Amino acid sequence: MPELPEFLAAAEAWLEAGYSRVATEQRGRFRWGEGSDEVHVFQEPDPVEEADAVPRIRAWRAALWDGGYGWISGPKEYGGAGLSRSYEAAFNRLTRKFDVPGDAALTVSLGMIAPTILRHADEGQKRRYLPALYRGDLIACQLFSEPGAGSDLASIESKATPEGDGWLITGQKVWTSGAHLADIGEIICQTSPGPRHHNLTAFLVDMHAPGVMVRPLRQMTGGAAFNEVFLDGVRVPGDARLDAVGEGWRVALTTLSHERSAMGHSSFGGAGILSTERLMELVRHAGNAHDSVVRRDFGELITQLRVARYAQEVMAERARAGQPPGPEIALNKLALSANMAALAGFVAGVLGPKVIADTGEWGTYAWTSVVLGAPGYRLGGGSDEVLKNMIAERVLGLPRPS
Amino acid sequence: MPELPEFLAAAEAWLEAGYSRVATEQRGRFRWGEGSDEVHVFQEPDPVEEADAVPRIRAWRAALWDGGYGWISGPKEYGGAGLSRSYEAAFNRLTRKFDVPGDAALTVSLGMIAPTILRHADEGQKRRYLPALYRGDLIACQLFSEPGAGSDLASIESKATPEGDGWLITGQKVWTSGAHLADIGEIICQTSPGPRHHNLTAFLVDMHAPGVMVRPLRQMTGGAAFNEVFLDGVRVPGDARLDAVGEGWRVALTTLSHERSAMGHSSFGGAGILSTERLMELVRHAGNAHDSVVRRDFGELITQLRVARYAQEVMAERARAGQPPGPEIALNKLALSANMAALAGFVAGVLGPKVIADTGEWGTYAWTSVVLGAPGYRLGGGSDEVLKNMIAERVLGLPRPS
Amino acid sequence: MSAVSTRPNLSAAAEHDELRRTVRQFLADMPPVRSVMEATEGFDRAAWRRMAEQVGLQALLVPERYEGLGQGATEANVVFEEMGRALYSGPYFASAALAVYVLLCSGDEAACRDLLPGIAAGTTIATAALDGSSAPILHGHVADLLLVTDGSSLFAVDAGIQAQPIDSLDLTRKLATVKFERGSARPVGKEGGAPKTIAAATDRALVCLAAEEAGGAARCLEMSVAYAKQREQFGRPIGSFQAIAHRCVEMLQRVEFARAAARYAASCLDEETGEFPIAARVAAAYCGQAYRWVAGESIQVHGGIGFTWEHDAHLHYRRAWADEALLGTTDQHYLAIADRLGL
Amino acid sequence: MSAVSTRPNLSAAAEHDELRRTVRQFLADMPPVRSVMEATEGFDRAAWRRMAEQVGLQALLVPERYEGLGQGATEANVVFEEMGRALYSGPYFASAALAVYVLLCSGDEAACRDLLPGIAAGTTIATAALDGSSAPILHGHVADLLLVTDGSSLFAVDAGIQAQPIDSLDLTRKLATVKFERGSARPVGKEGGAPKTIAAATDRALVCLAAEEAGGAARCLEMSVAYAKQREQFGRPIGSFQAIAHRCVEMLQRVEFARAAARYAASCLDEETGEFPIAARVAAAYCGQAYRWVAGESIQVHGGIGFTWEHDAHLHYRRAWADEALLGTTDQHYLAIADRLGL
Repeated sequence: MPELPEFLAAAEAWLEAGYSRVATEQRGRFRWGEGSDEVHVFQEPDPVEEADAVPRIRAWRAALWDGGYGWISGPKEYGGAGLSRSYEAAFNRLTRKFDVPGDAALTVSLGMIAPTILRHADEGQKRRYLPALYRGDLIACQLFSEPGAGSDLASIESKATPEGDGWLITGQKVWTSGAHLADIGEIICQTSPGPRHHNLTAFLVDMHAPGVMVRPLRQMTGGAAFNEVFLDGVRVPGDARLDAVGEGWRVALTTLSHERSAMGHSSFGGAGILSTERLMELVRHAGNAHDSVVRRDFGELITQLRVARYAQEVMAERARAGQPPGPEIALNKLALSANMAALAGFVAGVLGPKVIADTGEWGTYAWTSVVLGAPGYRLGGGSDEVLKNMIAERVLGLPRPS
Repeated sequence: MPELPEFLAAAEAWLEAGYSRVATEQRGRFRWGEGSDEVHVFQEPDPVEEADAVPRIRAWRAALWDGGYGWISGPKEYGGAGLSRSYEAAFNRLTRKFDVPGDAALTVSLGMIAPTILRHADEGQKRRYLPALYRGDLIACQLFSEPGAGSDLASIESKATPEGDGWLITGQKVWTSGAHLADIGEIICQTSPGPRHHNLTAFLVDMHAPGVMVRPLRQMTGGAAFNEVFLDGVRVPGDARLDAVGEGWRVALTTLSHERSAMGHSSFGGAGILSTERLMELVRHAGNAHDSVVRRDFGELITQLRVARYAQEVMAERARAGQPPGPEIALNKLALSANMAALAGFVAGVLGPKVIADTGEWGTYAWTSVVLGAPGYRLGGGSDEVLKNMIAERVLGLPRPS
Repeated sequence: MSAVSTRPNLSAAAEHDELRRTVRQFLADMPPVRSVMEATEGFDRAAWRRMAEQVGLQALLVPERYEGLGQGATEANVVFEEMGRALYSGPYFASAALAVYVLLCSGDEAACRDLLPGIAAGTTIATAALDGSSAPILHGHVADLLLVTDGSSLFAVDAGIQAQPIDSLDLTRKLATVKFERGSARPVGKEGGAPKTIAAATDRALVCLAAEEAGGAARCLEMSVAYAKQREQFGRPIGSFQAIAHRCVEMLQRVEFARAAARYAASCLDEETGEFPIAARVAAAYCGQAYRWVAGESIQVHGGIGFTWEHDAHLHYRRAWADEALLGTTDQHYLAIADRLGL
Repeated sequence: MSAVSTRPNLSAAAEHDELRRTVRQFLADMPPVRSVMEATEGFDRAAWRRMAEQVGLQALLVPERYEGLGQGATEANVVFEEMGRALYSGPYFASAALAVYVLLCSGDEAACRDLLPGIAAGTTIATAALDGSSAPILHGHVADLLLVTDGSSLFAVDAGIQAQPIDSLDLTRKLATVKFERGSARPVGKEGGAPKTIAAATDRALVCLAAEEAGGAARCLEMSVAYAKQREQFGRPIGSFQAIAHRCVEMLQRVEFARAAARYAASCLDEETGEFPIAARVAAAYCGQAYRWVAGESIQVHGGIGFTWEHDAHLHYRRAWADEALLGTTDQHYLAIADRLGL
């Protein structure tokens, strides 16, 4: 195993060879009035931009993989580099100095589905899917929610029935991110009329198979960050089944816990819409930096954002010390939805009339996306209520709330 | 029926004859630094003062009754004057101009137990108890809560067993206001092992009977506004039973709905601790009347207090127009506990160090009673949770929450 | 009742049931708001004319001597609750309340005589821009008459208005950037009288807005409770879970108190009680907050479906958040209450 | 680590388990707080001596060159969490944290050499009054050494102190009015140096207070969860009702985040990261609010029994509310954060 400094030196050289450096002063630094004033709350990519971006992302993943950086913390038998997570984190920090495509579009693929496969798939599936996912050859999505089964996975009605060596899947899924880009989908289906939680099975379905139809789902923000997916008698082979028949609920829990962790990660105030500098510039340009009510509210908001970050760093450190987070990780998700709501209230108060109509003034009306997106944060990745039930039972040991 | 002006003229003459007028400028008006700075949150009377006050209150009630003003809105057959509630309200407003004892110590007697008797008692009981209660000859208390049955009346364990013509009562009650002054108590007991809510019966028990022991219960404020009551084989006659055997739950609901209404009545900001003038003087004397954060918070607090008052007046008007309030009256109680908590936060913020130690400065440390009393408001008169269950089911028609 | 009394008479409620039924029915018969909100004008002209001709709502607050119905704030309270429930997207608030109150409060008899009859008849659509800035104006793109201020005096502009509707948060109440010829402006009220007129008119219009918000919140509660009874999760209606049931109760609390606050402030206005300046801002602050909170929680009760474009929940949510900046923010109301009480 | 880094090393947690166990056990063996809180001094002198002799806790933050243990804020974090859990009523925070930090931050080598060894040995009980007013002083009635300011310079007073304990909200941390002879005051640090010293010492002491609050909140949560599992209402444990269960989760959230905030700020202090001035006030504001909220909700979860004098819930509630005014209010912390970030 290389020492970290050597590893980083080699990585920097590799990046240097293929990508241009981002000028230091541009990096991360927010400048009022410069560039786009878009406020990204959900990934609602422009279809044209997206068509352009996906090949670039795939090429970047392929280069990473071929260079040995595609899955730094992954086991060697599946093409990983077999190094610790701290190497991976250090590499990721390093990449921010270079003009490379981000992995945001692969959050589901790499942050949720790949870890699920690593935990639940058989040897053959691991060898087949893990390198392909990390290399960007395959992009995956998650097919869980249904119109009749939001938080309650046990009421899933999509059915998989055995047919020949494989299965026939019919059903409707909803709130799927990136289904229109995905090559495979992790789907949970009913496979027996049996008792709740034991009647479900997970599959990896080919999203290009006949019978799969993907439709954008327009949410209240006006954009379409999600899809509806209709499956009409879709044939899947026997080796598409993930883990045993009847184990679908456990498989889904693995994916969901990674989802919460991925969502919780955005709960701190370091970058993007939660950047302290960006919020201060907003207050200054809105002309109320000297209003003590606004200053007090700003201090309160920053307190909430920072504490969420501190808590996450303390948890991450505990994980590095060998105490991986349990279900309490969902507290981060709860903090995120509360913080998004607090942010919405703060920016609306600061901007006043400027947030209700688009006068063309830079960096003002753009914040409506926070106001409109905040409710989605309380619903996505496990609603607040479902997470609280889970934490009450699994962290506090209270009787299952009902 | 006399016209209201005539009625009031006669009443004023009657009051004039027996009581001295309060100088107009003294009435209701709060003056910083004058008199006691006590902040009354619960009735925690000084035992010595109380011993003095009770006979005065009884004498006042007797004079009222004998003068024909003891129960203005009551039915004539039980000694009432048979006039409408608006006459009663007008008379009560009139009494504020005179130096007469208040009825605060009789809130339970007249506000809760008397209306319960009027609704559930038989003819004999009504004739026996109603005049006595309104004349102040009897003072009543309410014996519902038990250590093992707070919000859940159906788990009451005090037992009444038939013995001869009467009953034998054994059990322990708690959170009783004024039990040490009371002559009779409305008690709910288990009278059968039968199904929940149908196994309870109400009685009027003589508080001076052998086997009744009353002990003060010290609450977190340091005072003792409540009692514990121990009943050890207390014999009550057959005619002490209120309504039918097994109807105790319904009887209790009547009393509780009057309790909420009585508590809700204090939720608005007209007098006493919620007086706008008193709060403004507090802010001014604490030296932060020019702090815009405090001014904003003051405006928010006043908004909550006023809206509670407006809502109550609108409800009262609807009641006068023939739409008596249903279970939604409990919304007032919820507002009251929220407003007490908001008040605690506000005064603590305004006073800062002055609320945490008694430096002897007038009107500062006295406010700790609000800080310490606020939690009691959420618990007494039906906890927030129990009231919300009740409103969800009975006002919104939702399935019984569980 | 005298001006020093602080307790208004609230007894008129029952006789307004008929008015409420009429307005609710009229609004129910209109084209659904979704079918008109994406059109340029954002409302249905034909329905606006029917509203004037069949029900006369535009004339409600206009005194009889200016060819109106001479009704009070109490009646307006009922109408605005219904407008809020229905998310009515036409210029009713701007023309029939805000502009009417500005003209009435200006005390300019001639201007009232010339301008109010057209507003009452619904043939003139009026609006007002009271902050003296070039900020977007409510329904400016359909306004025949603009009441504006230079910060000192008021002016009426009824010709040469160039307006452009712009993207706004509230999809059911459009805003527009407006330019007009200074030359065509007619002074309204006394020179230098704008601040006083605007303060008085704003308080009055806020009471209408508060009622509208209370009505909108009531509608959100209704939708939520109905959904909570019908939607099943984990094998039972979600409304049987305390988390949902208690939230619905908290929504009810705000709805009932918001309705009472707006109703009370309206009575204070009609009876000229001393409580009015406080009651107006209390209602504005409370109803605004209540609507915003209830609309947000309503999305949460509805779950994923509440977050979709197709569901009406977001139309209320948008309206509620946009209202915050229409005639002063909640914090400004709080500060005004402290000022007015003499703190 | 350099002063510009904002990310402290948080890895030391595991090795503190032993320290935590020791302190917890020591505090568990003390006389219960109820038995000492009504005495005039409000704490147990013998236990205070044992704390110094057996565990050396008073020496924790005192550098070794002043006969202390030279431990950092990270170790103090563990100790204060435990103090908070146990509602320790002695002058530990005042003497071993606040006064120690004031002396250290003053940079007055001679004063440190003269005064710190006694504090470290537990033979001197010190306290500090940093707002320059005549407000009551923490544990003033048992103080051998008083650090005071005239707003410009700092002084140490160790003779002629006349103190009178007074009624206070927090029954487990006494306050006293104090008078002393000006003549006996010894200047500490540079003339005019008080504001800087006080600001630095306050930030440091706030981190200890935050940990104490996090520990108190954790204890309230523990009691609440235990009660919610055991107490039955309506035929089942109350913890199975969502209203109670979800409230406990919200308490957990605050407890976990409060502990993390105090822990993080302590690491920033030990490693002198640039984040410290922010992290200190973030921890102070968050932990104070969290403790107040959790202590209040804990009473509610306990129902009637939680409102009695006999139950410990109110001792935490009193401590939490009293803390609010000890070294700046939450609003002051919020405003300081805005200032320090350069808004």
